[in-house]
Amino acid sequence: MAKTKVLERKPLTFSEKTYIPQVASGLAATFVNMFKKSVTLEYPEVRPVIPENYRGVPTLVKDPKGRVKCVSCQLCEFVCPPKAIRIMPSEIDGEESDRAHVEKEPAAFDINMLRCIYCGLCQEVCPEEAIFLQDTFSLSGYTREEMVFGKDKLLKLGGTLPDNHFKWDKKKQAEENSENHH
Amino acid sequence: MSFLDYLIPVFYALAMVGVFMTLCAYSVLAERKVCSLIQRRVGPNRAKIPIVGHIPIIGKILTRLGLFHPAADGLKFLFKEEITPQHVRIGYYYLAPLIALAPALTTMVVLPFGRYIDVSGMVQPIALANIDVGILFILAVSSLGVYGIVLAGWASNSKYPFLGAIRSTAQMISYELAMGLSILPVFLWAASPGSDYGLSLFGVVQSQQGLWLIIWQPISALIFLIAIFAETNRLPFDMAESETDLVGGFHTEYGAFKFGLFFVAEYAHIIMGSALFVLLFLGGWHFLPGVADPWPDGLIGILCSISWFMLKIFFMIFFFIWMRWSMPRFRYDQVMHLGWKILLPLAVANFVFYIFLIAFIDNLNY
Amino acid sequence: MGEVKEVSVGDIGSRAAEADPELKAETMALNVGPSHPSTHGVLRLMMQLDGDSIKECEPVIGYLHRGDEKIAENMTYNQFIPYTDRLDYLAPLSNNVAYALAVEKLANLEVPDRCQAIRVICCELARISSHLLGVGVYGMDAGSWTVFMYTFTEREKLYTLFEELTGARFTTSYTRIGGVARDIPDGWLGRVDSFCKGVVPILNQVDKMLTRNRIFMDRTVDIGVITKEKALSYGMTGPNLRASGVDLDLRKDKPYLGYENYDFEVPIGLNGDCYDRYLMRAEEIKQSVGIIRQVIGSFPEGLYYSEDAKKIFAPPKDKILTSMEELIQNFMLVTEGPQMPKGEVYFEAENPKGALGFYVVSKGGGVPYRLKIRGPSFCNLSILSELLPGHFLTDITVILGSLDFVMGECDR
Amino acid sequence: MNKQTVAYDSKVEGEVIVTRADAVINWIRKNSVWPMPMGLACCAIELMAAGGSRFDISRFGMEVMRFSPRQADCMIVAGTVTYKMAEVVRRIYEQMGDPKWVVAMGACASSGGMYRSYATLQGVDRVVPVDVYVSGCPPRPEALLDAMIKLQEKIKDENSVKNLLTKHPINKIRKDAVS
Amino acid sequence: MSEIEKSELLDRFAYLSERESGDHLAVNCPAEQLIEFCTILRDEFQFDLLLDVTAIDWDVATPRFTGVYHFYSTVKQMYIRVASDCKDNIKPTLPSLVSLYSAADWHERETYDLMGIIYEGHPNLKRILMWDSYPYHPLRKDFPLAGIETPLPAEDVVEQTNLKVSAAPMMGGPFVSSGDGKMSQTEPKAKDESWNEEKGK
Repeated sequence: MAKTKVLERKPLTFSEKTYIPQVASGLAATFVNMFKKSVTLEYPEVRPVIPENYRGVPTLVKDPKGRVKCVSCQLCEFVCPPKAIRIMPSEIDGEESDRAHVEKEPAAFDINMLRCIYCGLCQEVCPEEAIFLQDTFSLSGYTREEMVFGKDKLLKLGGTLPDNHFKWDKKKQAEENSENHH
Repeated sequence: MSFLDYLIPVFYALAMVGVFMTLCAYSVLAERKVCSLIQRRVGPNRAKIPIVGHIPIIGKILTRLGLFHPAADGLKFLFKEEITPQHVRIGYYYLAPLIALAPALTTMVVLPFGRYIDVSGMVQPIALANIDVGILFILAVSSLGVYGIVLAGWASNSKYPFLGAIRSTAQMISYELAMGLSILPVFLWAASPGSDYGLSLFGVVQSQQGLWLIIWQPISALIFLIAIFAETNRLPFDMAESETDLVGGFHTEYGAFKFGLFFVAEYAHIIMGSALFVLLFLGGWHFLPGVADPWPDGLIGILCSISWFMLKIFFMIFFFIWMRWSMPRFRYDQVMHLGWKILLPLAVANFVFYIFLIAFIDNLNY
Repeated sequence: MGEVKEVSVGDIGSRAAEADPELKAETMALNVGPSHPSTHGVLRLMMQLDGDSIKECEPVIGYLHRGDEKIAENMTYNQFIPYTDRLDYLAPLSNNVAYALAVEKLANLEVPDRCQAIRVICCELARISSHLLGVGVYGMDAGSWTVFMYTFTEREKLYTLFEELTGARFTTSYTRIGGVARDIPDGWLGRVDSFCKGVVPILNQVDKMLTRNRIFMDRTVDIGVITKEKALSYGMTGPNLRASGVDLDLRKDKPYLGYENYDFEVPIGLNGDCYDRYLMRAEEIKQSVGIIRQVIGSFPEGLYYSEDAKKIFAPPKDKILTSMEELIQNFMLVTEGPQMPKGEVYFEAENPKGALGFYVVSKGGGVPYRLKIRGPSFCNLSILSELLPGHFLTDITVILGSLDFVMGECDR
Repeated sequence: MNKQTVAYDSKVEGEVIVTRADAVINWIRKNSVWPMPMGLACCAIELMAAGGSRFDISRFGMEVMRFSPRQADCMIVAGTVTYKMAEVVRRIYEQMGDPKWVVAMGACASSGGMYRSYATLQGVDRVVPVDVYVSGCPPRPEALLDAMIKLQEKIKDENSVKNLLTKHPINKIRKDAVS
Repeated sequence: MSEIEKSELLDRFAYLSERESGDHLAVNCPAEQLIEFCTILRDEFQFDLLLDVTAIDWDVATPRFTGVYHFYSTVKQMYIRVASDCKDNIKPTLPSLVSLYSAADWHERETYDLMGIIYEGHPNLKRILMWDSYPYHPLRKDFPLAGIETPLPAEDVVEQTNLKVSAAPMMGGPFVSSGDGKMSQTEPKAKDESWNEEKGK
């Protein structure tokens, strides 16, 4: 059996029945608070402290060499619960030596910010660390259209993040090391 | 000359209405500011008038204090669409806010704001009309205010306002009794047999030179205070409005300027109530209990007495606000219970007690 | 209503009819909601009033029916996690946990101790957060805005904690099937601890303003009394049931997440009135604080996800980035969902509002065939049509406030 | 000839006065936006948070939440609008007096958000004209504050004087294909 | 404990059959005996809490609809799941438990609303979540998640806004998940170009 604790209540004493003691203590409780420092964050001037790994606006990032990291595998598009992401894959044209093994990049990459719920699943599933939820938390607009962010805007918002893995470079290196690989 | 005789009181009255309305607007601001203080917030502080607001330091302080917000709020009502719902009874619908506001402004006529010493050395009140039956006038007129609320509720032809109106009617009627009875001992005390003062408010104030009546008649003061809270529909007695169950109570169907009038009327009643309480129990413009008035003669003395009186009113307004943000709300039938079964007998008992006491004291003196 | 009714004092219409048969007793239909300050969301009450007292009441719900269950049938198990946030949106974390536990039960998966400990903290913080709002909003319903402001300020601190842990203030989406989204940040436990220290004084402040205040007590004592039998019959759970005197607490009765290891008491009310339900929430906050302290005191080391669940929990990110095998695993997990066996389970967790149940029917694969969500608020609200009649109109605010429901999980 | 027009041009002068009056009225309106909280779902809690002590929407003079639509200026639609609720939202909107504005707070209200389902209206802008859309699910209170500032900016540029006499120009509700 | 209960139940009631279950004690009970069985469950076996009433639509299978009940005993602290198949696939019916448990009221209304199962003997069987004139039962498998175009009841609002229930846009990405089978095999179902406002114009 569960260990229980019965909520007891005492009947009101006579003085409490006159309302006065509790009115006084209520007044006292509020009065004390009048002299405490306000807890308000004066927002537009004072910015809130956003913790690390905050799930803000999803953005596309470039690697330190300025390459778009997204390879349009469309995993994020698939996992996105509100289906806010839309990607048009396209083949990479030309022989870019630094992009070995990368066959695709997004021709268009739109995120409908009014659909987006900032759940972070896209970032979680991305195998290229190309999509990141930044600490921007406030987006608003006058029309729906302006709230659909295209690839350029997303890249601009995202900027460059330090790449810890250098996946492509490693792969390229591995390929150079052994021709059998692949 | 005679023309001027007419003009001065008119000018005086207009000035008072102006001051009074501004006071109402700023007590709304005070409400918002005190509430934010209590809740550890900042309160309105963003409205900035172009020129005044940009004066280096003063402008900033004024803005931070939110002094321009009441202006915006008040004027906004003017530029808002006057919606008239189709189902209302139009004549009464428009009449109601006026009726709600008018009594509060009218009672102001007999309020003494301070005192001056006239040429013959007599102390005279500063009031538009110093009538002998001031308190009767106030009781009579201010109870008309309830008609505004009733009319509003009825004319809206909608259920929430209707319920709100019914509640506030019953509540006001019940508390008026206790209120009337509670101040009888005050006048018994203030108007000694054969005095000229009668029911004049000025007389009550003058009688408190030595001792404030709140000390001498605490029960009366308490009953009167509670009754004022009820009469002004303030929390914990805001049955008429009770925002969480009746949405807006009697003024649910009112928007724009008409609502603005109700809004002002509520605060006008508070100011009136505060003024009355100060006059009756807190010694009016008298300095402190047991201390002779330190006001100098002449104009400065007049101003001092007025300011001191206003200061007390401000404190009372603050108290009203402070109560509102500290208390939960009564239930309607409990309000009735409190009014009829507790306050009324208590007021009667209190009255009887003071009758004997005062008779006893009077006998001692003779 | 042809039947003869006993005439009570509040029965103004019938009294009038009795006095003068010509005088017809009329009731007034009043519609409260769906957008009304006292209904906490989009509940609508259609009432017949006799004077100020309620004769009949018919709650109308469904204004927030968003089709969660249908959506669940079209989503992988992990994709549905954000939707569970929005069931009881006052305690998203514990919804996440309840859902994850239900699916893990289907998969017969045990999560490591550390993960369990994290989840317990989540659940209890969510309970505190929900009850803080419950108490605060209750104060607001009774007319005291300030209480609400004080408790909400306290909630803001909780939000900051949630934000550090999950990356979002509010819609946390924190658990995953087989673990949690990320490990706790450095120093977070310490901050939770200091929050726990600060929350009780706030309750004391609320105490001063409400608990023994006669105005408040008059409004709540013996109002909205739910008897034990009635509460059971209507399938009520959680604090509302316990306030009626039934000691049903799934954390004790059907321990999950290792609740059996923690020492806490289940508060029980005696009267089942609004006041009891208020006291209940205040007391539960204190108990939750105690639980959190115990978890922090014995916080286990280890992994925050179950490593062996290869087809359920995503591999670590750096492995996805570098190793082909994990990359494929990740792809499979995302596109096909965590692979579940065939079967059906029903799991209930003791959520702040009551027992949140998930009935998962799986035909195998990564998508539930049918997911039924048992929202505790749904059951708690169904009593309204029986509870409200006989009370005054003003009482609906306190009664609704004391039931502390959330339309999100009521309508789903 | 030219000099005369420079000296007095009723049209120009009139415009100046009108714009000044516009500025005054807009200032008034901008600083007294009383919201009608249309709290429907999760966003309502963040709306409360915005009204709470930490974010304190009262700094903008917006804490006067009027539950009666007749007294409100700006409807903040916070939460998922279902089809069942849509008509209620519209009715409440109609009860508001001009000028009135609508802020669609959060993904659900703006576009249907994550609820692409049979019961959910895909964006409240199909029922009421929306002035400002706020992204987020739910948006942080800061985002709501930003949106309210944006709304204030929008109010600042309105032709208020012209609209005083005629009806307030109501933005069209959206009728195109769903998105 | 639950083992004993299970054998006791199965032995005592011939009409019961054991139901496959991942967790609690679960039995199948024919619709005819449901009330009888539940009465005994409540009175003798002390299952005093009706937690949940729901139904499953098995789509093409027969019987198509299965009503599922979850009971809990606050005395014994155990669950039981009772499932009951509906005979008719077109007009599925089940007996109502409202007379036993008041909780069944709303639950059955909800199941009726979303699944279309008619509970015989329910005092007030009408829609609870959707509006009264809504023609479909959304949780059935043949009902699309996006919904089907339907008029709305409020005439005045419809007149002003031209609002009607229209199918929600589902084709956000290239994949659309579906109920059964692996999702990767069902993609890509369709590609809708109009989902994006910019592209839609």
